[in-house]
Amino acid sequence: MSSITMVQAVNDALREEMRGDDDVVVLGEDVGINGGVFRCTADLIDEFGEERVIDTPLSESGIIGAAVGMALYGLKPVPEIQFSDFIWPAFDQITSEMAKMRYRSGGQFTCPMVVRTPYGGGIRGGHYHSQSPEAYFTHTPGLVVVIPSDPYDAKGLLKAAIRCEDPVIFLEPKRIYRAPKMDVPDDDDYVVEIGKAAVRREGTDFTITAYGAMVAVALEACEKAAEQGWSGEVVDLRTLLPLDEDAIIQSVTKTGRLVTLQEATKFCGFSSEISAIVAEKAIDVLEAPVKRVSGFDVPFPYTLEHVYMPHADRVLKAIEGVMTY
Amino acid sequence: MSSITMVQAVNDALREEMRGDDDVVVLGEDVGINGGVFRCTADLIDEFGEERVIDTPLSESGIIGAAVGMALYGLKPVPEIQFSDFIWPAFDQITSEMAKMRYRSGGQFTCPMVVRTPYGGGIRGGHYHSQSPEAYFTHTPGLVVVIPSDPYDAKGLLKAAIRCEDPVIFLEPKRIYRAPKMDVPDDDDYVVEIGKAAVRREGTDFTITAYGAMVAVALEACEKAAEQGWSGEVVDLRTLLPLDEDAIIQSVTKTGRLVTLQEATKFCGFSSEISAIVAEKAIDVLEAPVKRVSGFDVPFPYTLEHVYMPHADRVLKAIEGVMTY
Amino acid sequence: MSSTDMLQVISKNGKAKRGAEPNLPKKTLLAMYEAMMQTRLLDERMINLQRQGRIGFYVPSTGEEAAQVGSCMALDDTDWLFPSYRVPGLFLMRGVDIQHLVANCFGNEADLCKGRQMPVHYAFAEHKLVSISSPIGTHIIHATGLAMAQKLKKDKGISAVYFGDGGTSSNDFHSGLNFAGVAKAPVLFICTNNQWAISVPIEKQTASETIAIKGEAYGMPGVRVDGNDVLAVYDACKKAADRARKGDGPTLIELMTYRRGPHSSSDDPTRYRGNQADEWLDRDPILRFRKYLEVADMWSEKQETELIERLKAGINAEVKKGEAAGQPSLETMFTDVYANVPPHLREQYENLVRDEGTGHEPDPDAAFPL
Amino acid sequence: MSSTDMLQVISKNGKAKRGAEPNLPKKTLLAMYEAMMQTRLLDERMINLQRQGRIGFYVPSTGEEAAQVGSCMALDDTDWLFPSYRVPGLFLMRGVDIQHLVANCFGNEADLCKGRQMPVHYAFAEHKLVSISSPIGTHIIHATGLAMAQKLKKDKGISAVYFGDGGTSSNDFHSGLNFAGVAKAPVLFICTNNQWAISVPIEKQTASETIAIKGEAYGMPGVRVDGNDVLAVYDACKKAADRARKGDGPTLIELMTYRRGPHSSSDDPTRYRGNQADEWLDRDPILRFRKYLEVADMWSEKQETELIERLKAGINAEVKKGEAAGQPSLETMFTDVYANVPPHLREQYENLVRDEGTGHEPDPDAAFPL
Ligand SMILES: Cc1ncc(C[n+]2csc(CCOP(=O)(O)OP(=O)(O)O)c2C)c(N)n1
Ligand SMILES: Cc1ncc(C[n+]2csc(CCOP(=O)(O)OP(=O)(O)O)c2C)c(N)n1
Ligand SMILES: [Mg+2]
Ligand SMILES: [Mg+2]
Repeated sequence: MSSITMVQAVNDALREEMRGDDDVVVLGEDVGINGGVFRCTADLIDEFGEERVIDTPLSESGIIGAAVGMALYGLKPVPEIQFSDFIWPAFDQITSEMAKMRYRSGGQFTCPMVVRTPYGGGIRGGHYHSQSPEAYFTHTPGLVVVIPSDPYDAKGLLKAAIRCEDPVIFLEPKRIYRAPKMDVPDDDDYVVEIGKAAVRREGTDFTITAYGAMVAVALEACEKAAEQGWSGEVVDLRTLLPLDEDAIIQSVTKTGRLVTLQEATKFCGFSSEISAIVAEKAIDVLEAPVKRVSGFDVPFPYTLEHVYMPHADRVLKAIEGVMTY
Repeated sequence: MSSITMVQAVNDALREEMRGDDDVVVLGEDVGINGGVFRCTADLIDEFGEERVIDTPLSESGIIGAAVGMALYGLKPVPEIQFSDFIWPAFDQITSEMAKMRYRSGGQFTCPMVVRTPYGGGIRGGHYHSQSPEAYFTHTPGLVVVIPSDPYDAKGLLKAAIRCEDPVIFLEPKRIYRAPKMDVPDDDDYVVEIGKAAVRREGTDFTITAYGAMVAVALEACEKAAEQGWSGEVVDLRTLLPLDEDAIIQSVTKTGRLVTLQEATKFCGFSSEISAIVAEKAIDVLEAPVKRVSGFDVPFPYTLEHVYMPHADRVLKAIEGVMTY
Repeated sequence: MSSTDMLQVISKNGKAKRGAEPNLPKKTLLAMYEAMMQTRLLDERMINLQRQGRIGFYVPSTGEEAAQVGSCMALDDTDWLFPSYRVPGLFLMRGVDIQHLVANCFGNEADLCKGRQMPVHYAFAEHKLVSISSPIGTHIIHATGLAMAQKLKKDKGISAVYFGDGGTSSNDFHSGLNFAGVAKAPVLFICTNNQWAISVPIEKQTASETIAIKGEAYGMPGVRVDGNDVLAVYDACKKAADRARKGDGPTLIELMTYRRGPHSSSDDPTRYRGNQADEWLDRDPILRFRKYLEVADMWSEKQETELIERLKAGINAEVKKGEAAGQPSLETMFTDVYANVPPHLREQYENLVRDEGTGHEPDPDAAFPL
Repeated sequence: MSSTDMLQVISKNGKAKRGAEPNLPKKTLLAMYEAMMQTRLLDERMINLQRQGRIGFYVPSTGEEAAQVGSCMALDDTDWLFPSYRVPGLFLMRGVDIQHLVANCFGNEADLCKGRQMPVHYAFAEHKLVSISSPIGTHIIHATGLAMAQKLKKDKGISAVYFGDGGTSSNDFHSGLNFAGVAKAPVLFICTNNQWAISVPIEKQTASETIAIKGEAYGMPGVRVDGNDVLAVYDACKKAADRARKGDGPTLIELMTYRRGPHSSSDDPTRYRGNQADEWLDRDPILRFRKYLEVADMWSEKQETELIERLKAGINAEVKKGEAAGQPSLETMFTDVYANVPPHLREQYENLVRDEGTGHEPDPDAAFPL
């Protein structure tokens, strides 16, 4: 165990998996000697060389497309997209190729790989260094979509993702890259299972679903709600696709009230799917409307970032809404 | 009035708008002398010449990107993407550039344009000639997303889209391109307002939301349901973004039961947003769970297309589900 | 040889140009001829089936047989190929049984791709023939990535990727060649320049003097070859393959030919190019090669007749079998999305089977327009 | 002149090469010098502000002033420019008031972009300086599209787009040049080859011999210019602009220079290139041009001192004003998404104001890492 940041957790996971498996390679812009603009791949090049830690030309479709080719061969590539806002040139490769290779070839060809990319706001990055793109990926069959909310999970989930047989989109909430720190196992075999949500706080009156940097916001809002005597349960989804539906339904069945929380813009966001599942499968347990707290339906702003991003007080308003309904 | 197919309606709309406004130009793959692989741009080149009906190189990001540049200048480009399945190379241009130009420049620059593209299944096109991509666009602030369900609307909505000040994604349900025919006004000023849903069938027991080729399926299902004495209302959404929420809530308030219908894969699909809106704003009127009928969460199959695509019997099962709850 | 000259071996009269002839044994030459003929006959039969409504779609490669066979012969069986939809000859050359191609076109239960893709979107892992997809150009960068992996693993194999003139405009032509140039990856970029991308002629596709010259933009040699001359194609590809295998990096190869037929069974080329294709009839690659073999006394009218009969009989037998097979099971719709079927897909499958039945029958009028 | 030679006008000692000198009046030359100096000083001041935490982010262009000023001087005010984030000189040359640039960097209520984008993402419609976005390369094809529109409308203007060596790997470099070549669009593709894309050196960006040579892949001329020589830059761009205006189509222009500073205020170049940048100190474009002006008796030490003082004073005054301004109103978050605010955005705005207040204050520790 050592107390580390999420950046360090990612770095450790990569190093351990690269040590354990010669087929694991890292590629992307500035991942080599620069160690990634967030330092997630720091020093890997020293240990594994330029052949396994590859600085690529500036082309995201090239990065993902080359990784697909490597994965077809049998390598296990872990491409980094510098900011998830820049992943769109690669969207064709992701949705048309990576996600469908196994299916369309009748299982003859596969391309398991892990696309790592920092996402989300909170660093004053404006439009193009802040967006939360998860819903674009979760609508794409064939992808696994994973989002850790702390260093412990970041390491365990990334290691599991690298060992996964399916292509994984691994979204790293950059706002919590450098703080807080947390004790994380050093054990080579330590992984966190993909596909399982985690209850981060148990409660009886309402449920909040969250993921990534929003888990901490949900917990903070629950503290505030507790002052008013309301007991909140926080479900950290961790894997968005395939989703741990049971965990959500179980919690909502217990509490009868649901607030969903995401940073992304609201309309057709991931949280809408949660509403839809609950409205389809557990509507009878609901004692109040399902409230969504999210970013607004506008491009991510620079100066007003602090207004745009959901914070505990906004979540608390929604909790009040479902509790006093 | 003349009785025409949707292809002809699109063609007429383009011709009329090009006649009325010299700034309207059409560009894309095979749109020139070939008249588009579905014939939507047939003969336009004869009337407007190669300068306004432009056969481009095979690059979707080039098509949309060039159109953005033209729109910045003041032209009104109407790019065609041959199949919506091939729009992904342009997704960066659409989501990072076209959708955000007005916002990021403080309203100084705009790029109103209409991206026309056939979508959906029903022509035995397999994976890459059948998908329904609407949810990827409706999650993107700055875009207007329009889907007609018949020749009448196709013409009126396309003309409105070309006159719209915002960038429009205009998805044409190719399954109903060539049938049925319908009387459509010849009047130059005929437009259908963007942002308004239409009730295609009035009913009192349940509501179905649908759009595109699924409207006909919804109507067929209602006929079958009527045999069992259930009266269905069909809301054709027509514009998905901005959505006519009022029309949905009004109908559900009346009927108390909701089935949503879409061709696209289910998870995080557009229908999920409808569930979410209803679960947030009208939960008290619901007398049954919200049932979603949709494509399955798999890549679009070739041979089993007829199983994959929602059909009236599958919708009827869902109607039974909400009616007998 | 600059990238604007054009490499030729067999001259019009069937004689080889002095010194240009590659050193190939008779057996190999005849095998190449057979593969070209088989490609032609398979295409004809499948188009025929499509016209009769027995398969849904087809893409003929008529006139482009030398490009397919000459290039593939220059490669080893352990090399990885990334085919386009217009190179059935590669599959035949690599020994894929015709029954598999036929099954794919019928999309039936015997199809190794489980009827999931449209006809001609083949995949044969056993033969290192990577799954074809419809989006143009995406596989070019896959070939580069795979070649980077080969290099990393000190594999002696190389990669080759096939695409058309239209494909050179795609994003991943750019990334594919650029990455390969930088990485010195062992990959051949084989562009079949048949001068059309559906209705768009090459002049509207690019203003560059040739396709081959585009190699310079990526620091790699480009060669331009008469794509209807199977020996020239073989020769150019063999040299490029040797170069790649030696560690000297990628090559862009432009095979000049002409798309004689429609783009696909859905296309009507008279709409946009009149009878232009007729000019290419007497430059037919099979005719040309036959003349060469005859001049060299390796081929006769009798052999020709026998070959055609044998090949046709083989194709017909497989078509019969293919047509008899059933459609893939419902289950196949839900498998292979992931390595294991996740809960939500299991649920969807179970609902489908339990509540919903298989639904209506296939619409006989549904037809793919492209 | 081939695309691998490099065009130069001012030699090391400040003299012009015989016959190479463009015919520019003294007034223009001095205006160019002033713009270069102003660019340098503005960059220095803004980096300084960033280091003090007074603005969030900045991208310096130190060492690249000749590339900006020389090219812009070759264009007409009615031409459209598509800038990158590293060309503040274009804005100064076009007469944008510094207050606007400063307001943008503070993201305040006076910013014409309403504080919505990060610093240096300027947009000035009045001056035909198109909105800058962060994604690399996307604007290259915009310039082509705009030039196609200019041509269609028989506008006498042309377009010019600025991007870096890294930008040549982007998808829309490929589409932008390809479309322009085919359409013979009046557009200049101006690549500032500063030899780095953050930490990636040019050898890892492309294996092509030069950037200029990439023009051939698109059927357009490529020229390679000493980008630290403002007169050479001017000359090459003027010729290309004349060519475009005459209807002869696009040109790719490679301006060879060096990114002397960090990629941005978030970058630490010592991590990946040690002191390499120091070698470029004495090739400074301002020094070089100053020497030229001095040799030609157009410039003195005294004028230099006065100029710097005047420019600094101007910049400082604007910074003071900029810092004093407030932040954009809440409403600005919801306007300009569409031409009119649609119902769901109105609702979100009203909820925000009514129920939720403005929320917590900006996090003082939040800092953009790139
Ligand atoms: C990304 C993408 N855009 C458009 C299409 C539609 N389409 C299919 S084939 C084709 C033309 C391809 O031409 P070329 O690359 O020259 O190959 P050829 O058909 O001539 O062999 C087009 C436009 C597609 N499949 N993928
Ligand atoms: C599509 C995309 N990918 C990655 C980035 C991150 N990024 C910002 S600048 C940059 C390097 C650009 O280098 P170059 O084009 O040479 O311009 P320079 O910064 O040297 O002026 C990178 C990788 C981005 N902005 N956009
Ligand atoms: Mg072609
Ligand atoms: Mg650079």
